[in-house]
Amino acid sequence: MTIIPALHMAGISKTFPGVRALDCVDFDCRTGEVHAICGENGAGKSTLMKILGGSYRPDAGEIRLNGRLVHLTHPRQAADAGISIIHQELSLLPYRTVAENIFMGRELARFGLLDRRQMNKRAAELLRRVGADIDPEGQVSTLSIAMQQLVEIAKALLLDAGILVMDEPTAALDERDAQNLLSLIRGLREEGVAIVYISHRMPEVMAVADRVTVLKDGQKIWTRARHAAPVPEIIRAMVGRDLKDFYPKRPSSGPGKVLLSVEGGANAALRDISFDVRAGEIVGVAGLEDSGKAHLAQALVGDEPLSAGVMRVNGKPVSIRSPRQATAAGIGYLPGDRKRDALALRQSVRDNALLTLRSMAGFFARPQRAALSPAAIDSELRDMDVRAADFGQEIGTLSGGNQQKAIIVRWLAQASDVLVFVEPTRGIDIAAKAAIYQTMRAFADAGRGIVVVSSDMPELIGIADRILVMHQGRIAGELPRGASEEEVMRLSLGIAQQEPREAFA
Amino acid sequence: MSSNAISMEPASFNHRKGLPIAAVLAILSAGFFVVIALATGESAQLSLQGIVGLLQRMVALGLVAIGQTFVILVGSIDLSVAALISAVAVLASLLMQGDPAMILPAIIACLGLCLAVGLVNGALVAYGGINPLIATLGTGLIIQGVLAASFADLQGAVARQFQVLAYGGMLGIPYSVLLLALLALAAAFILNKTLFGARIYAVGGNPDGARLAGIHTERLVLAAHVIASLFAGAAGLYLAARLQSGTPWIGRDGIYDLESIAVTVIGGTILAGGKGGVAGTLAGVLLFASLDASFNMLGIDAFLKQVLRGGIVIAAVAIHAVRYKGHVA
Amino acid sequence: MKLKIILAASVALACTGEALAQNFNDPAEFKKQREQLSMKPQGPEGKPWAQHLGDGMVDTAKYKKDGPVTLCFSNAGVFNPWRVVGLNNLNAEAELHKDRIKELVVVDAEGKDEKQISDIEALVSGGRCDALIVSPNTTAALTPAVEAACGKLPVIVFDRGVNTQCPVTYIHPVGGYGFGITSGEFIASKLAKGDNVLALRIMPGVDVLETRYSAAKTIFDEAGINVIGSEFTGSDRAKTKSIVEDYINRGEKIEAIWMDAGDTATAALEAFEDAGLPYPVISGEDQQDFLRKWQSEKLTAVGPSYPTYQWRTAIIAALDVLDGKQVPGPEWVLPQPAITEDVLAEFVDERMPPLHYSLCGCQELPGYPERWGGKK
Amino acid sequence: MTPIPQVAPLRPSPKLALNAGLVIFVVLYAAIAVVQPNYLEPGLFMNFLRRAAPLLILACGQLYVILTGGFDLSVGAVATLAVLAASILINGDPDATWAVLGTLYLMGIAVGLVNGLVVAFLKVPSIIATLGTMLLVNGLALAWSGGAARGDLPENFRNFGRLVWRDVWLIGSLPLAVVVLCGFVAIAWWGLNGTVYGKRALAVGDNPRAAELAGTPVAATRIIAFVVSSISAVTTGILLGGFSGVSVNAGEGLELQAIAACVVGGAQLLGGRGSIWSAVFGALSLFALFTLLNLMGLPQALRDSIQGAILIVAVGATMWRNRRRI
Repeated sequence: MTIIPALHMAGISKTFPGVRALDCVDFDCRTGEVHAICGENGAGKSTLMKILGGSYRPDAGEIRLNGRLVHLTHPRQAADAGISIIHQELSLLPYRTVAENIFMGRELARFGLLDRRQMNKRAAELLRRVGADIDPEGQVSTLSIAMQQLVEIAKALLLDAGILVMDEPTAALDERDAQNLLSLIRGLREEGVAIVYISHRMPEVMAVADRVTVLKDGQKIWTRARHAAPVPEIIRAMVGRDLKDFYPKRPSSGPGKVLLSVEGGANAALRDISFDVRAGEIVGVAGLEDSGKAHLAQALVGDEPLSAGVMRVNGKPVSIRSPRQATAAGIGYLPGDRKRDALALRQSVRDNALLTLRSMAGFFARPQRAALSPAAIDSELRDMDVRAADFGQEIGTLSGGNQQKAIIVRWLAQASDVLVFVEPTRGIDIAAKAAIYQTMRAFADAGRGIVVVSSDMPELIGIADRILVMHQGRIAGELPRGASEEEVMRLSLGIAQQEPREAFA
Repeated sequence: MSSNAISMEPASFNHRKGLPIAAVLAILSAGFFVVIALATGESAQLSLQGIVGLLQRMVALGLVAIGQTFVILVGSIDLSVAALISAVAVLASLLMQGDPAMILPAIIACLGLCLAVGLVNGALVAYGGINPLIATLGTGLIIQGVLAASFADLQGAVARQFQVLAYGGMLGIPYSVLLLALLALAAAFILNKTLFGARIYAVGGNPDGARLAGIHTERLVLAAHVIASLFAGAAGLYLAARLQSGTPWIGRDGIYDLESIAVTVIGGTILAGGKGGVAGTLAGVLLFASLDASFNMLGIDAFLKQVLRGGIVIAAVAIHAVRYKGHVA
Repeated sequence: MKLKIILAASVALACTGEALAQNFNDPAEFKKQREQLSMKPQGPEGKPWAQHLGDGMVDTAKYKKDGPVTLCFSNAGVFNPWRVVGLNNLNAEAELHKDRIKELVVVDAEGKDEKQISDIEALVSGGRCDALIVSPNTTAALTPAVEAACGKLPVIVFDRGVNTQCPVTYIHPVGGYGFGITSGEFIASKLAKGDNVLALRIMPGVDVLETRYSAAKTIFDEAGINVIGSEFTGSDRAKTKSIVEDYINRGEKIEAIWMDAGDTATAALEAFEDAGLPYPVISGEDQQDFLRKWQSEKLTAVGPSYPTYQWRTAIIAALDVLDGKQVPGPEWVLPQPAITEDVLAEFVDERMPPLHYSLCGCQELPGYPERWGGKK
Repeated sequence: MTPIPQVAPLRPSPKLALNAGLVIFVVLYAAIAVVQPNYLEPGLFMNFLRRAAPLLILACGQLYVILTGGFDLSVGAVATLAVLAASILINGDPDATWAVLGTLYLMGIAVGLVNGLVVAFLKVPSIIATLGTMLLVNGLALAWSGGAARGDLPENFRNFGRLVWRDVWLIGSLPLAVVVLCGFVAIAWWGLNGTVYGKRALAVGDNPRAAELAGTPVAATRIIAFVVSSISAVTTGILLGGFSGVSVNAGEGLELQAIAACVVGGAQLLGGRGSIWSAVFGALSLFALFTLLNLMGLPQALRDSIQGAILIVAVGATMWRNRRRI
């Protein structure tokens, strides 16, 4: 090979106590190339990137940048070497301005004095470049998660790096923002940036990657040009087998009685919400990031209660002012940000699965008895195929898919009638995704209902029996099963909406 | 003491028009003092001399609290300041023994001690990964114990010339008040205008994020602890000048550890770090000083005073904490 | 390893500290106070708070002020029962002179030197006060503030002193050596050579307490009595009892307990009760609970005092100064009686709370006994 | 997002943590026995337990708050309040004792409720909120008593700290305080392990937001923790008053000792990890340390220093052990 790649990682190995996270992995990325890395969680993608970012040191192997051998021991060194990383976890400062965040660690200064004017100016340029209409002097905590993600991307662009690593950059983005980002990536490629792109979303990988590398269990399976790597092949390499029936079959029978209904629901973020969920139904909720779809989920579970309107569960009007009341009414919640909103990371798998049962039990309920007993929950965890060496181990040590399954067990044990899922498979690998879809279907088939809020359009179309599309805090329309992505998108963008916009000014 | 979660407070709270906490608190505190002075007929307290007296009450706590603000901003905390104040005051009087020639060496030795304590605290917290409450409680106990064991009955006094710091002044304003103002301005300048300040906020606001952004977070935590210790040292030196000699208990008797944390939090700096500043802290100190002075004018007895102060601490923090949507523990 | 270093450093520091220790063993002062104890006081019979030892008087004509006056009092704090009783004495004494005193302003420094300095500055600059009474928290620390105040108005200092001659007078009982002499000599008289005494002290570093111990220690050494330990109780009953229990558990034989303050004396005695041992010879103070125990258990005991009636004297002195009368000075030394078995019954008053100081001289004052927490 | 570490770090299991606390205690007690062999007699061991009882009980209460992620700095003041209030209310009348005990617990519950409500609803961080109530309660206690002990405690109240049954089979003697201690620890254990409360508290301390969304009554869980802590403080006050009688500084400094005890025993500050045995063995270890230093006759002040060093070393060792396993 005559071309010296911008990035060349050779023979990288990393062992954690008991686990070989990376086993002699080779990886390279050329200038002007987008190189996608695919792999299940635990395959070693993040470890590889953390090594590249200077957060971990490899046990063996070497990293060359443009042929030059480097040793990266702190994120600072990686940045100085021209490596910029967009991390999948937000790393912003909530109480600081957008500009201060973009320049975090690389502040413009003369003799140690900040040059705020210049920083604001450059920040505005970068934000324009990622297609975000954000005031650089605004506080980050006022931004939505999607906007924060865009700030994160702008931050990475600041470095003008030769190598840009993007780890699930579209996880929090809706379709429109994700498309913007993909075109930005293409632009950067034209400018000669070497881009490492990590994603679970196959359509994106197909849309933007020049080459694809698949990792599995810490080893590289193969690297191929995109045209030589069709999606089924990639999935087979990642999972180690074919995945047929990715989305479960829908039942032939129609939906049953109404389990949950909302009439004229409204609060600060929502207007005029009316819909119902029937037994046996999976109702999808789509919309852009700022459409209020996440707020709808929070309203249903009492996290941000409705201030107007009527909610009925099994025909009975209920007042839901808190998640506890929602739980008591039979509504369960599986939040999108598991680490922040669902998991007690230092508690055991068992304790996490038992949390709701224990929370709803009488205070003097004996924790060793009946449904509250470890034996009972263990069998449910096994039924759900939660993989852990021991259910007494901390849940923080499990993969995302297994964590999500444990939380599903939490609500199954509580025997909730309606489950509200938000981004049910965000950050979850493909095999676990299929299992979670199966569980959702089985739950609905058992005569209960599901509301699923998701930004992943193929997922919604694949799993939902009908899709509510939200726009500006209202339900802009409802689509039956089998709707196309275009139809969803049109409603999301408000194109099909009849009401005048001023009504919700 | 920090969380990566970014709170999604409704925008209205953040873009609140109106005065920042610091200004509101300062105006309320000063207003309270004025009203009480007028109501009790002590209008002399509103003369230059009276107001200078009020400001002088702020000096010791103000100095400690500015340092405390730095550590709290990086998401740490320092419980050792009270013991360190005592140590510095004792060391200063021990070294000077009334000899003006020893002023400079004594100051240098004291600040050296503070530097060492700050480094130890910072190293335990930043590199040792020990919970800052425990680490600094521990170092505080160690210092206090060594002091009490060594200097039970201390003799020695600072030099007369050194006491100018506490008793001298120009244009009717004591040097100590000027010193506080100067150091407060310097601290505010550092936090708001410099690279270092921006990074303090970065480390406190999101330690993981700051590290990934290439910031050497440990060094900043260390630096913040050193700054806190140096400010505690300044307070100790001031007290030595004010009291002529240090006793091993002045820091503890003054409850400078808990009070400096209380005023910092009252001033709007959050314990998790990453938000707040020196102006709020000084406003908190002003609140305490004007309460002290006002309670004196009102002749409230010592025990009732304590009750009121407890209630006011809770209320003052609750006023701006109650809007917070997340959980606190 | 780290611990070792810290220990070593601490021990080293402790040793240097020892060398630097202030000398609380002043033979001249010891001798002076021993004489004062047996001196006949001058002044009205039966009113020790108005009496004085020695002859020095100061002229105060220049401070004379007619009409109702405002007295200001900067108090170090009320952080112990002695000061609580004292403050009640002071307030009650002021009430006796309602016609002369327009207002009594009391400012409490909560045991903080810094606050007391600011308090004094505020009182002086406030311009309301006709005379200033100061009970300093720390001698050296308060000196500059008192000096500054002297220039503006008459100042009276009591209890702990200041390092300046500027106050009109400094009121205090005989002193710490006297306390130690009374208690030390009593114990020495009851014990044989080689017997053990355990010294229980409040805290180190306070001059008025250190001198008590040094005087007693001098006497014990002379009498060949063995001081098996000197422990600090922090005025904490639980700690006191635990310390004594520890000594008993170690199998130490304790013939006597010497205390530099009596507020935890009954706790020390309880340790003997709980262990089923006979009571030791004990020196306490003039607190009611100790006196009652002494009476009911027929202890071999003595109650030296540091009388709280000096708080009364402060008001009396201030008014005398504003009247332009001569007052004892520059030091107004009050008699310092001790309670002995002969007079014990006079001082026991079942109505009073356990930590009431019997030598308060307050029995005739308005509001007795309720003002001092007693039952009617 | 994949927030999960890709590799399973092995944490020490709770059983191991239990053993660590126990081991420290056994080692320290063995050292005591070397210095002073008669501490091996059952009588002196019972006496040791009796004297450790107030701190142990306080640590058990503090543990509840620590598990939920907070601190309770007000306990020392509450203990002082209990002692002073008891002496004023009972005022030497033995018939009043039981009624007054009830009143004391009501006062304690009131303080706990205030702490809990302020933290849970006013969102004041507990370190500040309980600092406030510490000042407040201390001030109230002093104002009520006038700053000095008032009234007397009758024999039947003093028994809680002083009564010892002699000639008890096997253990020689049995102080009433040790019976109270065992009872309190048993109840505290039951609260955490015999009801669902313990797991709720751990979840709230670990991630209050997740607990809330899973239906946990977060505010109630926190409030109960503060109430338990205050109840433990009242119990401590009763034992202290019983042991040595009335004083205005009965509870001084106990709050930090109780927190330190929990930490030495392996409970994690800011919540989510710990068991009742952390409090029990932590407090026993700390008290054994105090006793040992006493027996060795070190200058009293240096004992503070050593306590500080031990705190740092204990927490540092835990950190180091956890980190090594990752």
